[in-house]
Amino acid sequence: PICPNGSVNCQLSLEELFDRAVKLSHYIHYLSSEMFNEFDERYAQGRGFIAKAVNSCHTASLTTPEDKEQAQQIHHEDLLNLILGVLRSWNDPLIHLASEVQRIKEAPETILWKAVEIEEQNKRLLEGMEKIVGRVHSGEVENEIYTPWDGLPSLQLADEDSRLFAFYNLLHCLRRDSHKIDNYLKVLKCRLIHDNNC
Amino acid sequence: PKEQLPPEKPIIIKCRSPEKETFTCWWKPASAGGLLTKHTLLYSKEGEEKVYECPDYKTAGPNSCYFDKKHTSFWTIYNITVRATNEMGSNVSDPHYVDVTYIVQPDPPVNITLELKKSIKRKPYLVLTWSPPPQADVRSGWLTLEYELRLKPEEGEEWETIFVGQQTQCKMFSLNPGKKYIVQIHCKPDHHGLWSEWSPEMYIEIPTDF
Amino acid sequence: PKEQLPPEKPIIIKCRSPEKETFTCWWKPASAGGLLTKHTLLYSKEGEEKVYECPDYKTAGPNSCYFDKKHTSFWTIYNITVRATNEMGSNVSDPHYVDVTYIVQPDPPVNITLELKKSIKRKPYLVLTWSPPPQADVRSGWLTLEYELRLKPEEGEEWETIFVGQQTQCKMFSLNPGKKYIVQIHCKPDHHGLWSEWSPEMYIEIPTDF
Repeated sequence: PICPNGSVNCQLSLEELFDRAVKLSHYIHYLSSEMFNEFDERYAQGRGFIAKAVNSCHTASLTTPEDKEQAQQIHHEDLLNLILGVLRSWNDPLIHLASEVQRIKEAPETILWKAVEIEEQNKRLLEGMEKIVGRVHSGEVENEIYTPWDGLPSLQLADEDSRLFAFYNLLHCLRRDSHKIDNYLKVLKCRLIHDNNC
Repeated sequence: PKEQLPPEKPIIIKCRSPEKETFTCWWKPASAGGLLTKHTLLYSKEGEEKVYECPDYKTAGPNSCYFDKKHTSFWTIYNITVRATNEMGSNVSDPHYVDVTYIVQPDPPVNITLELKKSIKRKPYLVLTWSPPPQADVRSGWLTLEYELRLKPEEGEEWETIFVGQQTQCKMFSLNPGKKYIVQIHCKPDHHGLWSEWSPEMYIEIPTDF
Repeated sequence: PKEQLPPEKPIIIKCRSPEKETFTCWWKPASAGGLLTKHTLLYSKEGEEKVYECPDYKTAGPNSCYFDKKHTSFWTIYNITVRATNEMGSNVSDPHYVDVTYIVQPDPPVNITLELKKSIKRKPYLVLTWSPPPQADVRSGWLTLEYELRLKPEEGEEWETIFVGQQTQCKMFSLNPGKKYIVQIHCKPDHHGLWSEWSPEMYIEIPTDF
């Protein structure tokens, strides 16, 4: 039963919070990956977008771990803050993606639905991460990490090729960043909850 | 005239979520000695002092409170009470603690089909297939379901239950030719949550040459 | 004498990472009309102008380049080319864009064991268990593997595949008593990467009283 001794410290355990965060980050990345693949197959074939989509994510300025060693050496509070920073940085673009993607010619229902679902679930994961950080943080919460996004005009360009590349790049970055978040959360869960013995 | 009393203590019956996105609570109204009694559902979230009132008393019918997506968080434990009030006074239910993840009860599986498979080398066998409930299927990956089926001879008493994990099909070898069976399937979220209702009874007849 | 020409264009065949920590690329050497031809792998990383040369041509054998941990970054696009040079000139392959995140192909699972479980309430069932490939560090959470098993009756043609997610065990219920089955398991990183080879074939015999 939930809260056997009434409301005395009746709260979700850190393990429960991490379990839900990982399940949610896994789901968000699964959706982001599917959406990118669908868009790539339908709109990007033969346009050489991959070569152009280099180093152009709005979150590139956030120094995030790029291999296992870096992910294991970074302090968990710093990694949690980084995850929060990346999530916050996607709030704005996801709102616009969900609306702008409706204007793509013959955008299939599956892409439209995923854009809305990802926006909703990203907000939900942000809520959960703020709760986890609140639990784990020893000291004062540092200044909020966040990188602004100024990509809306490029999603509304008249030239179709440029506009499609802007979408491609945004979905490529979403796939990459959501995978980072999912991976870092799995590392943190194994470190903080299972003593690196997942 | 009948003695007029404050209402008795209302009882919260249960809370359920069909797809881990929204949830509903139902209560048994307090008997109120004939006086007009008003019920109010109040809730607070773990670690917060603030008390909120039910956002929607209508959607899920009488004596219920519906929490839509905006009001449903699965990062917290809800402390829910119902207050019954009439002109003689009021009474509050015991607190009911809710963690949305634990109250997920999906709808039953759908599209149950049966196929007799004959193969040269092997004995013929039956393959039962089904689909997840529509609401859950849309969220594949977010809501992972497990299935269990039960069958019994039409005139039999005892069900035989078979747990099939996350598969949406099951092969059945040892059935008696010429016999009629009843089959039902239900499902549950993989970790926490509750079994759905059983699907409607499905009748299958095993061919005599099976 | 045969006409001496500059080498043709070399072709980068593939790049693979076995455990999401290092990776290797292989190329098909350019045919070089009998002249001594030298191959050089060059690469640049996303966000950097600098061009680097292959750090290790030896470890992974001929016509290969091995990137150890220090030279392997994730979520970064590598732009890789191979140049073939002989005394008549040189030729460069098409650029091969690689993000190591998407080329992880683990080794097969190991330590596959089978156990027959008899329980009072339920029908007896089989439990198959296995371990992740030794090279893959799943304990730290950096790499998460998913598993899929396939089985078929010994003389059967058709495999039945069962996806079991991240678990390292599988309960099997609907098997034919007295029958011999072949079982294999393979694994893949969650989300991205390629399925490993299948594990060696394992034979299991279902007891007649199953």
